Amino acid sequence: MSDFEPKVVAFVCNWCTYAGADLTGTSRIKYASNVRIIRFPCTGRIDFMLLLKAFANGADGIIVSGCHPNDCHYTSGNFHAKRRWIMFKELMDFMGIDMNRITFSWVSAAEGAKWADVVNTTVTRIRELGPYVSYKELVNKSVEEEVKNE
Amino acid sequence: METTRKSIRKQSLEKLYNLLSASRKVYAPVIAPDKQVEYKYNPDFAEVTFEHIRSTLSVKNVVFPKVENLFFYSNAKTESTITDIDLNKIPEIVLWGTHPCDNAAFDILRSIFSWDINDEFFSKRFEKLVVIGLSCHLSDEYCFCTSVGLTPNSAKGSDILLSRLQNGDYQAEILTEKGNGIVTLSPELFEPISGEEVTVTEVKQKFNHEQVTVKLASAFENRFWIENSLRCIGCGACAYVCPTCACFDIQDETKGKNGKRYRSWDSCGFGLFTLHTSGHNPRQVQSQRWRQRIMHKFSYMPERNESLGCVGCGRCSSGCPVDMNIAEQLEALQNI
Amino acid sequence: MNSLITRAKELLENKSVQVVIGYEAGPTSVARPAFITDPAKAGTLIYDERCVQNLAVYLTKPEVKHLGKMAIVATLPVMRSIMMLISEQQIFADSIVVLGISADGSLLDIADVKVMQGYIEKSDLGNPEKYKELLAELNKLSPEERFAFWQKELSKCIKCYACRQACPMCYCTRCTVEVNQPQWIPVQSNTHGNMEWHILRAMHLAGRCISCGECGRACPVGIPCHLLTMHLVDQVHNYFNVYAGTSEKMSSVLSTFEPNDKESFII
Amino acid sequence: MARIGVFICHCGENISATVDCGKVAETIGKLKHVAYSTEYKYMCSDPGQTLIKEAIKEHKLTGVVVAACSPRMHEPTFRKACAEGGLNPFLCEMANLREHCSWVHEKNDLTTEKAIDIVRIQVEKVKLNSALQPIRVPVTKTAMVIGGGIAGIQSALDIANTGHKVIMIERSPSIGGHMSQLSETFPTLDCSQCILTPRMVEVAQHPNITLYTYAEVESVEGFIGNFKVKIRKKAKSLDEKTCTGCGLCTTKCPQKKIPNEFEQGMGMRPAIYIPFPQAVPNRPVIDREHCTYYIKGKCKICEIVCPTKAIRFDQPDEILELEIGAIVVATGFDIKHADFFPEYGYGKYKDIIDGLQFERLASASGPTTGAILRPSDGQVPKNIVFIACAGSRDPAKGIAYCSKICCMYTAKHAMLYKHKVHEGKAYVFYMDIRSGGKNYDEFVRRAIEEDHVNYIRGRVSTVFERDGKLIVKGVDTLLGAQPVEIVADMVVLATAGVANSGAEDLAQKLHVSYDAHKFFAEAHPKLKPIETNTAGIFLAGACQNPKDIPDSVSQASGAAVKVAGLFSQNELTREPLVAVVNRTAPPMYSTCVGCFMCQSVCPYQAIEREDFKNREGKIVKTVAKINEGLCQGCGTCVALCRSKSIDLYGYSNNQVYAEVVALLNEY
Repeated sequence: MSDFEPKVVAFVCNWCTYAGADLTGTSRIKYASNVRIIRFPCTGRIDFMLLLKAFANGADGIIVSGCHPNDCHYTSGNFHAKRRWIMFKELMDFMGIDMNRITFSWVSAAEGAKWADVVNTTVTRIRELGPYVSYKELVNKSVEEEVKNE
Repeated sequence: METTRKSIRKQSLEKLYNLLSASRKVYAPVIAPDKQVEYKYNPDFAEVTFEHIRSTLSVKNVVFPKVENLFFYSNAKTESTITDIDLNKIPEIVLWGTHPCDNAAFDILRSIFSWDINDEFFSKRFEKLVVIGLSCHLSDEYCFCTSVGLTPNSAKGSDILLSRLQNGDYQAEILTEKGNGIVTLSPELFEPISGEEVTVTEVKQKFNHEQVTVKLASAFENRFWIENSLRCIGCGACAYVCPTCACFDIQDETKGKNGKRYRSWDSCGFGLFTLHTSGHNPRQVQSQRWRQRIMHKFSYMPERNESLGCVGCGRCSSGCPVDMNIAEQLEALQNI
Repeated sequence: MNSLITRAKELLENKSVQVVIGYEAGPTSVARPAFITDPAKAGTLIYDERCVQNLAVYLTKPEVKHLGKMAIVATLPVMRSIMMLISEQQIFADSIVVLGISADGSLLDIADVKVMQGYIEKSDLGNPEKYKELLAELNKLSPEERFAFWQKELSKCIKCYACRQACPMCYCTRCTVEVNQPQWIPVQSNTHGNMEWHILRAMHLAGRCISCGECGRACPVGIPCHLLTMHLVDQVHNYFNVYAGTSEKMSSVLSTFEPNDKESFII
Repeated sequence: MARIGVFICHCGENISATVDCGKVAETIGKLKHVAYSTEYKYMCSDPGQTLIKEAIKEHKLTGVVVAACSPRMHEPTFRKACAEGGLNPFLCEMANLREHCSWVHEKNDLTTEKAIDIVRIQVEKVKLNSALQPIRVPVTKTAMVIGGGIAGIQSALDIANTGHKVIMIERSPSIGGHMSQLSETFPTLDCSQCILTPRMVEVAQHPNITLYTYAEVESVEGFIGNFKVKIRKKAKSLDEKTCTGCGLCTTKCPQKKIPNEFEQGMGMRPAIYIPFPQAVPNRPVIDREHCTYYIKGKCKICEIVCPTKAIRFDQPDEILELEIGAIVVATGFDIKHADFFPEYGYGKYKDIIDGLQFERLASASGPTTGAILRPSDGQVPKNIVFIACAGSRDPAKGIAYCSKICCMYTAKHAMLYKHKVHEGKAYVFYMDIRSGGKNYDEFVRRAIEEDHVNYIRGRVSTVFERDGKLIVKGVDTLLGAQPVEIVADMVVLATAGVANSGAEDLAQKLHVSYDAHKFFAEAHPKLKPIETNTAGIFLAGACQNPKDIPDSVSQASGAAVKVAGLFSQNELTREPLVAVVNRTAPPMYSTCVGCFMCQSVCPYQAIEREDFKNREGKIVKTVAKINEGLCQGCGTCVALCRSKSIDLYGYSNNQVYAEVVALLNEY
């Protein structure tokens, strides 16, 4: 598995984590290049379905990150997001979907170093876990079902 | 071809099954751990049930899969390439132990899929299908084949029809060349008929479908539809379990530069089914959708396809979460 | 159920309501929802253990609403559904007469929403006993076993959406699955897409499910999809100490928050 | 068909040193719908921007992606450049190749691959961007200040002095607030009324200020720049224009035994009264609850004695409807009273009083004309105990917060006592002394060192009466929790500052949030301490949390600047990145089903109801509608909406979905 490069998608809010990742850049802190950031105005905007879509389209890991509680640019978007993730995580666990592949974090605009750390820890963990084979198999199995009669 | 009657012992049936299963895709009913009767490809003969009244889902998927890819495409910078499905790859399928109602449904589906243009996907699958039917020695309160012109041992749609004999062996009616082809695989398994009586269940006739069709011609505006569909919750279960419902939806699914066009089952019970882009919906409420379902099967199809759109299997009623009983309603319609 | 029939008849006769939503016997062994508009037909109403459908699903159905003011035979799950529907502004408390049915099958005197609230609060609001065991069994499995379990179950799904249609809380006139810009849920039925649908459904019912189990019962292919929403019922109670459908003013768990909501997985 | 232009910036060498920009431009150029793809050393330079503008025209671009630094840096620059090039600025997106890629990764193929992905997802996004126009909202340049205490007064005067109209409403008969009750103020010990009264008069006389006293907010609708406010002017039972304020009626009123609110119940007033001599407006009101005429139906002595015949017994409440552009909430605070401290015997023993009552005792205009006398017998107390943190910082009492002003006023009270009763002994029980503020700590030191106030660090457990004396039992924690017992003549409780009565009700009318203690909540605890989460509504003074006078006045001026800033334009221009609830043809009108759960998640009350009626005028459907003036574009409602009926411009469902799918699939 040495040539395995995990695909990690990061869903981040504009005001804290995106800015924090900017700070990582201006501070020239190096981190794993496996992550791709998708910008949202607020963690409250992040639809849980997008996380599923990321796995469905081949992501091996996911990062969701926004403002610390009480620091939301919109006052409460992250609080709503927090409840959403609590429910989502419990449901995913119940269905046997691997929550070790999703990192939820709060990274503020001042935490450039934390962002690098969150990415590196996640990428390292996903490297250890390997590609998300069982989910990919689930998606492929669905394709097989379609062609079963061909 | 002229029908021939043979007798086949229980043990010979197993031999025949194993012979077929070794060389072909055989689709046969089994009883799942949750007691649902489902069809599986090539299960062990020991698993195959001869004692079921009806499977949860019909077997129409062998000719009309719940999802069928129509073609694949790939988008380059300026042009797209389309890859067709190779219909010759469609395998021969032997349907095993399906009841006369389900077998009669294939002809109805054929009349739909070849009504104006010939649907090549359906036709190819139908061409590759061999049906070894099984007459019903069991039935329940939902069965009404006798009301739609069939019987528990109708041979319609079967290539070979098995019927249980009183001694536990089976009578085999060889009805078509396809059926004959099966017999020739191992003719010694088929013995001359012994004179034993076949065991066939009795299904009470609940309505006269011809009279229903006549009544429906003038029943479009009747209060009946509203009054009798209030409890319908508008799920698609009846259409999806139905052996003759043939509506489908066509979708494109693109991921990156690649994609495919497929069709999948649809149901006239859904509100979205007739929703126009403008926002207008000609079948705005559930009573109109329920009326459509019955009208289509018992009025429009007799007129257009010269056949009923129903085989009396009773799945739509037994599977309905709110007990919409189609036979009961047709009986009532006959008397309005 | 003479008291129920008498009450229904009375309500229809004095024109307090135009329709009584209840249960009646059909030609087979199962009971079915009934809509009584004629006092003379009130006698067909029944209530026994066969009466399982959550009738609250009809309170938002246009054709039923069209009949006029409604009375509804309401067991605990139905009453809780009514509370949810009021709190989500789908029905008005004063447009419905509740013919409450107690756990032992007798007719309750539910004069208004306050009384109903009182009755609900006194009742056991957790998941029904018969499902608790199944939930516990699933929770005991390893994640891989659970993944396999749900894959097997959800491969059966035919996307008939009976689970959705049977649920009184799935009253949207347009469901997410009917959105194609973007196509959130694939139209076709395949195991993966089916799983996405059931996750979506469970998430949309998080904090709103009142544990009636109708989704699972309605499923024609026998998927125990009610366990998904019921698992979240347990979780909502664990984390936020609430049960849905206990007050007409309640807002759901996912549309509210407390600053000190506890979790342990966000770093 | 979309025609996207992609401009890869080298940022000198900041990007090109680690990312193979040429390869990125080439790869992106091969994508479907990309009409033009190029690279350049500095995209933000003039020639760089010109390159974009010209390419827009030359290649008829329908969207632009500038792959350079963070959008948080240069998005406005490039959007402006696109606008100048003839493309709607909202059809421009940035791909962050510098902060998120070149600066954080080593030079290698993976880094270039990542750069390609970053650009790719923006290409997919921009294809789905909509051409948007800025939202313009007209502004009504009249402010409303709710509350006539020092914060409201300061705010009103500051706004009025910028030339804008101000409506001030005050629920009591006079403005002045708690400050008018104070004797002297810390840390300078200047007379409170002496500095306040001129401001009160200025409010009354200011040509830009309309003052409504004895009035309350009835309802507030609308949004920033466009509030529609109804206020209830309670009947004063008198014609203010005819009344000269001579006060004859107040002296003749037979009902004289009503506890005087201004004196904190330490004096009495008649039923027709002017709250205090310096009241503004200086006109009486009839307290209908206690007036003999309103109770028994006869009396009318005031009407008989009034020289100008100004009394109007049948005057109704009046509802005024006002168009308001901005609101300053300055409704102040209250203090905990009586029954909250059974252990201290307040309410049971007359000589235990609260801080505000002490202010009245110490005030030259108070019931004792400034002499410190025991309420029970009018004697000068020889020993006086002040208990700080009475209720505050006491989670067991439900008040975990520090009331902030008590340390200072307790020091002041002790000092005032010592100044008036030189031989007396003053004790202060305290938890910590919190005297942060200019000249504050010096003030407390003065009380201890110069005026010899005896500070004891510890809490009082109980106060009870023995032989006509108050026994105060506590501990001295600086002496190892040694029990202390002081025989006092009088005890003053520095009771906790709490939200004013009716604060919750008002917050709900204004749609602003409030905290667990019913204090109004600021929009951001650090960066938006004056704003509320409802645009156009600002906070001043102790309605947010207990504050002293300088803090209240500073915040009041800050609020005034916010209002003046808003009023400096005729129209508000806002970025159109707001949510929108879809509309469809009848009979559906919208796919929204009207559950209004979005209303509950919206931090800005931006979600309104829209009714659709049929031809008979009957409401057939009610759905959500976004008020573009209020929406800030967080999108929390979008993710919550089950029927996907809400979307967000700039981050639409289609866009974010396309980004995810494009990112992870073959291109």
